[in-house]
Amino acid sequence: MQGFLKDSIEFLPILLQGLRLTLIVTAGSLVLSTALGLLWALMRVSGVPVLAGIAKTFVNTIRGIPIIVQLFYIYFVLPDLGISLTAVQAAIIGLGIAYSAYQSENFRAGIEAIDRGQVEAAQTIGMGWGLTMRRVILPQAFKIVLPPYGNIMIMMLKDSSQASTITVAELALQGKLIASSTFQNTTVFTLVALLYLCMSIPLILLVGHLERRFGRR
Amino acid sequence: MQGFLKDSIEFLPILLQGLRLTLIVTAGSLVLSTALGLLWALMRVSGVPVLAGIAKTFVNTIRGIPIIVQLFYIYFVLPDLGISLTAVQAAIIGLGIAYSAYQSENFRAGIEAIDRGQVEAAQTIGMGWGLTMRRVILPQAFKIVLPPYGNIMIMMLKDSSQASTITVAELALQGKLIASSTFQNTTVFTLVALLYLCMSIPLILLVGHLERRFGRR
Amino acid sequence: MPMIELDNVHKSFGANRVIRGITTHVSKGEVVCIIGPSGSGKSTILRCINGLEGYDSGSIRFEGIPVNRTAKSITAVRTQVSMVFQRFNLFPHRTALENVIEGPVFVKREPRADAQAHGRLLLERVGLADKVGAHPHELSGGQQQRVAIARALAMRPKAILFDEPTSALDPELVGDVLAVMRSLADEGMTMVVVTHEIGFAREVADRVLFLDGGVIAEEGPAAELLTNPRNPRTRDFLRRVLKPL
Amino acid sequence: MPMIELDNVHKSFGANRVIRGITTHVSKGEVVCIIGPSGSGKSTILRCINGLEGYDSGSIRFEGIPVNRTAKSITAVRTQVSMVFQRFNLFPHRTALENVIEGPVFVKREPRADAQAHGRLLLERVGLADKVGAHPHELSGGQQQRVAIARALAMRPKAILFDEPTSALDPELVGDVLAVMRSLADEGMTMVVVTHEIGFAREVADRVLFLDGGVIAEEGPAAELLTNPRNPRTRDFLRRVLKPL
Amino acid sequence: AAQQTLKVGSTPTGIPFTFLDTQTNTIQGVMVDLITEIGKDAGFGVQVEPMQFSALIGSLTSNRIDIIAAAMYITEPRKQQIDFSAPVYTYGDGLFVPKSDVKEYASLQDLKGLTVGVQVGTAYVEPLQKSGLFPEVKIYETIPDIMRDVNAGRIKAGFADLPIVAYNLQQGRFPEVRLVKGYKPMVVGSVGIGVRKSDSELLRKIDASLAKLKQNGTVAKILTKWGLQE
Ligand SMILES: Nc1ncnc2c1ncn2[C@@H]1O[C@H](COP(=O)(O)OP(=O)(O)OP(=O)(O)O)[C@@H](O)[C@H]1O
Ligand SMILES: Nc1ncnc2c1ncn2[C@@H]1O[C@H](COP(=O)(O)OP(=O)(O)OP(=O)(O)O)[C@@H](O)[C@H]1O
Ligand SMILES: [Mg+2]
Ligand SMILES: [Mg+2]
Repeated sequence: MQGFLKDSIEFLPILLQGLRLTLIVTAGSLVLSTALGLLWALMRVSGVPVLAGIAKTFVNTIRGIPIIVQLFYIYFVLPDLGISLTAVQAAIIGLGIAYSAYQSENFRAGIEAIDRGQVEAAQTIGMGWGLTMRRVILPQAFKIVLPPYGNIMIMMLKDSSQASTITVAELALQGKLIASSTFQNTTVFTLVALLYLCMSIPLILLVGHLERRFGRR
Repeated sequence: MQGFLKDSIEFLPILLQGLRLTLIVTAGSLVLSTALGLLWALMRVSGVPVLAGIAKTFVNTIRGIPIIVQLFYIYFVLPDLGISLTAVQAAIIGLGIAYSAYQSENFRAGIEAIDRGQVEAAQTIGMGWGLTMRRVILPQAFKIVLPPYGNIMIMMLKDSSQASTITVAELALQGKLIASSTFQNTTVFTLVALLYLCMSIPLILLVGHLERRFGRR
Repeated sequence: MPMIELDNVHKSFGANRVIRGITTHVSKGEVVCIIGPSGSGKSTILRCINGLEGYDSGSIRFEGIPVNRTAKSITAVRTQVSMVFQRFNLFPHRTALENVIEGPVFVKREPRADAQAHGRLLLERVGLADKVGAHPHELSGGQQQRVAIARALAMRPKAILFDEPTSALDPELVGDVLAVMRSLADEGMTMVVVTHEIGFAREVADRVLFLDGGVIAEEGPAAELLTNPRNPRTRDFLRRVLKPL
Repeated sequence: MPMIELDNVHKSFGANRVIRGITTHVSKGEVVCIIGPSGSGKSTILRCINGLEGYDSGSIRFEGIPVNRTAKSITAVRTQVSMVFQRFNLFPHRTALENVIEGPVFVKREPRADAQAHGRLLLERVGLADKVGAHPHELSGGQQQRVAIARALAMRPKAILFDEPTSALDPELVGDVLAVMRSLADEGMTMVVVTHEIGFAREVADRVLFLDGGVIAEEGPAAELLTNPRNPRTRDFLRRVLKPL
Repeated sequence: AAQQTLKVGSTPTGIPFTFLDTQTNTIQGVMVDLITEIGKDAGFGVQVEPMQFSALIGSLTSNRIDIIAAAMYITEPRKQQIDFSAPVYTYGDGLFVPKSDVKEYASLQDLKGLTVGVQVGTAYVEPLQKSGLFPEVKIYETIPDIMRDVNAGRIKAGFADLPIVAYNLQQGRFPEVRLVKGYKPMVVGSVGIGVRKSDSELLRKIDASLAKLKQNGTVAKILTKWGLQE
């Protein structure tokens, strides 16, 4: 225990460096996946078969490939095509695209959960598709979508650790670096687990709050 | 392209070996996570505050810790306490426990989606809690729970790749081995991605089918 | 001894005092209709009687047994006092017959064959002999409600509580359900019926309670209360319901 | 020229032929009630008129413009023909006033202040001057339906379609909504009303259509059709609805 | 003119080659000292970036780093992707077993039938798998993981870079594990400094400096500092 504390004090500053990048990658890919996910979801419910088909194919392909493989492509294979991104950029884009599939399914479920009568009421006052979405459907879907959105955030936070495979020195990679240098695997992994838990807990509480607030009716 | 094909023919048999373990780990942890998830969910809706509290704390803790860290604990730290598991056992238990949190949330949502009137109808014909669950709630929740269950299966399939970190020689590890000895990273990762996609596609189709079948009313 | 006794029952939801002292009793074979405006506590008092809700003070007894939803005895009460809901609440994953035999087979542990024979008889009696194998979504609202009544009867109850059994029905389907209820009344079933069908209350009920704000504002023989209400609130309510325009 | 013209309209859902040739017309200022059993196509025909559903053959015209739900002209039709639904369909995330001004501000692009002034007037007119800032879940069913009527009126429509506007209401709340509808009729609004309130139809409607199996089985002046139906099916239907027991 | 700074990719495979000094939070070790000295001599500054071993070559060929300075063997397949400097240091695999196992293994044959472990990405994986002597060759991410499992008895023996194992056991970590002294390595290789194939100018400079540093004893000094002999 003594040793654990001593080691922790030594390791924590290094891990905290990684934590900064973990947060950056998570936040960045959260924004990107939300925007893209919304786009796919709107394409899916647009009623235009071509758009719906494209979105569906994209989402399904993305869902079937492990994130680690997607990151690898974006970071190591895209430069062959002349697109060279920094590791953090690639991580944000890779995780963002990967998670846009989950976001899209979440948004679509939220949109489809809104009573048909709402669309009809909007139509009878002359609203078109865009106006109906913007003024009637999305504001209501928002509340339905929020609790699962919180869960996606927790998952992203943890999956940002996969960015370590493309050299982003985030929490997990820093942990591995320390572990292989000091051989103190147990201490390091315990610290890493605790740090992830500390970041998750506010999110979990937030989700719980959102569920109580919006989930039930 | 020629080279890609030649390499593929060389690499595929090795990768297919890994695929066997990927399927074993996925199937095993699917069974375990389903059983545990159902247990947590039933504890959550039992109406007994102590049980609900235990289940909630457990689920939230599990959700906050990356799978990779949980696997590390179960495989490398538990032996210190005298519990030594094989790598495949540890992978199944680790993934099973980690995913039981998601399963539990899914089951709980399904149970809570059933109209209160169903519980009341069951009560008025004298059914107790257990009988109501078994005969009335769970059979109906089943249909609601199926489509997200399919999604969890897809996620587990992909996350089984994390078992590579505790020496399970599944698809992703075989891929790493070939890549680090031949340096044909692009070829190897493309093959790995395709294999995961091939395993996912039947699942994705199944989910689509289930959604059409049960999702709407 | 009356079959159902309520003595000064009170019940609040949070700060909302929904039942504020209700005392009445229902004798064996009696048909009591409860009328009153929305939110007056009609459903709540019915739900208290078979323990779907707890109550805060006072007492409710069924054949002398106190109704206490947390006691073991509640199962005995519930198997003897059935309930029919406004929204039917049939089990959607089971056929009409399966809905009907669910209680006898799994709660009362009757042999399945006996329960089925009895169930068929009951479905026939509510006019649905040809719908034995239909699932609820294949039935009209009126048919669903008649299955629900058969399900209640299958428990061989001593009393049945009805909570607005025809309010969710298309107007032209109301008659079939009311006809079944009338025939039950004619055969001497003890019934407590929350309803807005004033015509039914007038013809079938022995006694009518007018609930308002959680208390019995007026109570009396059906013919008398519905034709010559003494309480001005009863009068106003009846006027609104009978002549909406 | 009649305001709304239907000429031999047909409509199927898959193999289910729901509307099988309906021809009728509604003149300016006329109040037409549609009655008929469940599933006879009453809602469907109403929904075809303002393009919520397409139809398979025949023609529907509003002031001479063909109603075609895929054409651009549908917006013009919809802003002139409002609809009131059985389940109100208010926007739950907006207050009563916001519900009312949503169309004028965002579709007709009226200045917000004007729309608000008009909206307040309309809410006052349906008896809800004090509920301007209330959200739908804070209102009773009857109040919600009156907001829905105000929302329809805010579009300054030339006609309003009502689909069973009182069927989802508690019986004692029906009167308020019917009173508002009657006042609209008195002021000369063109209205098509699907309803089971035979009393309302008798007093307010100029003409009644009895729909059965997707065709107009009988049609005539309200007093005549409702008192002395010639078609036996009309007679049977009216008997069931008026005397359920 | 401002001195040019080159990005050096390294991976903390372990003390003494390259590792993260948790006290100073910097990458240290033989390869770091060496590339720094070479830079001083050849006239460029170095900025060391840590990454996983498997990401090194990809990062070099995609221009994200300019030099690999890690415990990376010069091998044929690698030489098809990148160029290496002259060998810096030569070593092979070490064999370690539980302290309770006092047998003196000399070659793979002596281990026949045992379950063994090896680190992913190392050159030792293939010969072990190909030998056909072992019922299972378990693949680990890190050396300490292998040592843990030797300790726990899940595997009977582990293979890893000899200098790293030696250094760590010498430091008193994993007291229940011992290095088998008499074991003869199955693979012996040399580590070198890696550069892009298109960067022959840089390679020339590095080789020239490396030769000079070997000559004047700097290389030997660095090796001794980290407990290695030439
Ligand atoms: N579970 C509950 N939680 C909180 N308040 C409730 C609950 N159930 C009923 N209430 C409130 O209790 C009051 C009486 O409700 P109740 O359902 O008994 O009225 P009712 O007479 O049956 O009305 P209705 O004719 O609309 O069915 C209402 O104000 C209602 O909002
Ligand atoms: N969207 C739809 N898809 C398939 N069938 C439909 C759809 N809408 C209505 N129908 C069918 O069309 C028929 C007529 O329906 P409609 O709603 O017009 O009847 P209605 O006269 O309004 O009945 P109610 O009094 O029950 O409202 C019914 O058989 C119904 O099942
Ligand atoms: Mg009620
Ligand atoms: Mg209808």
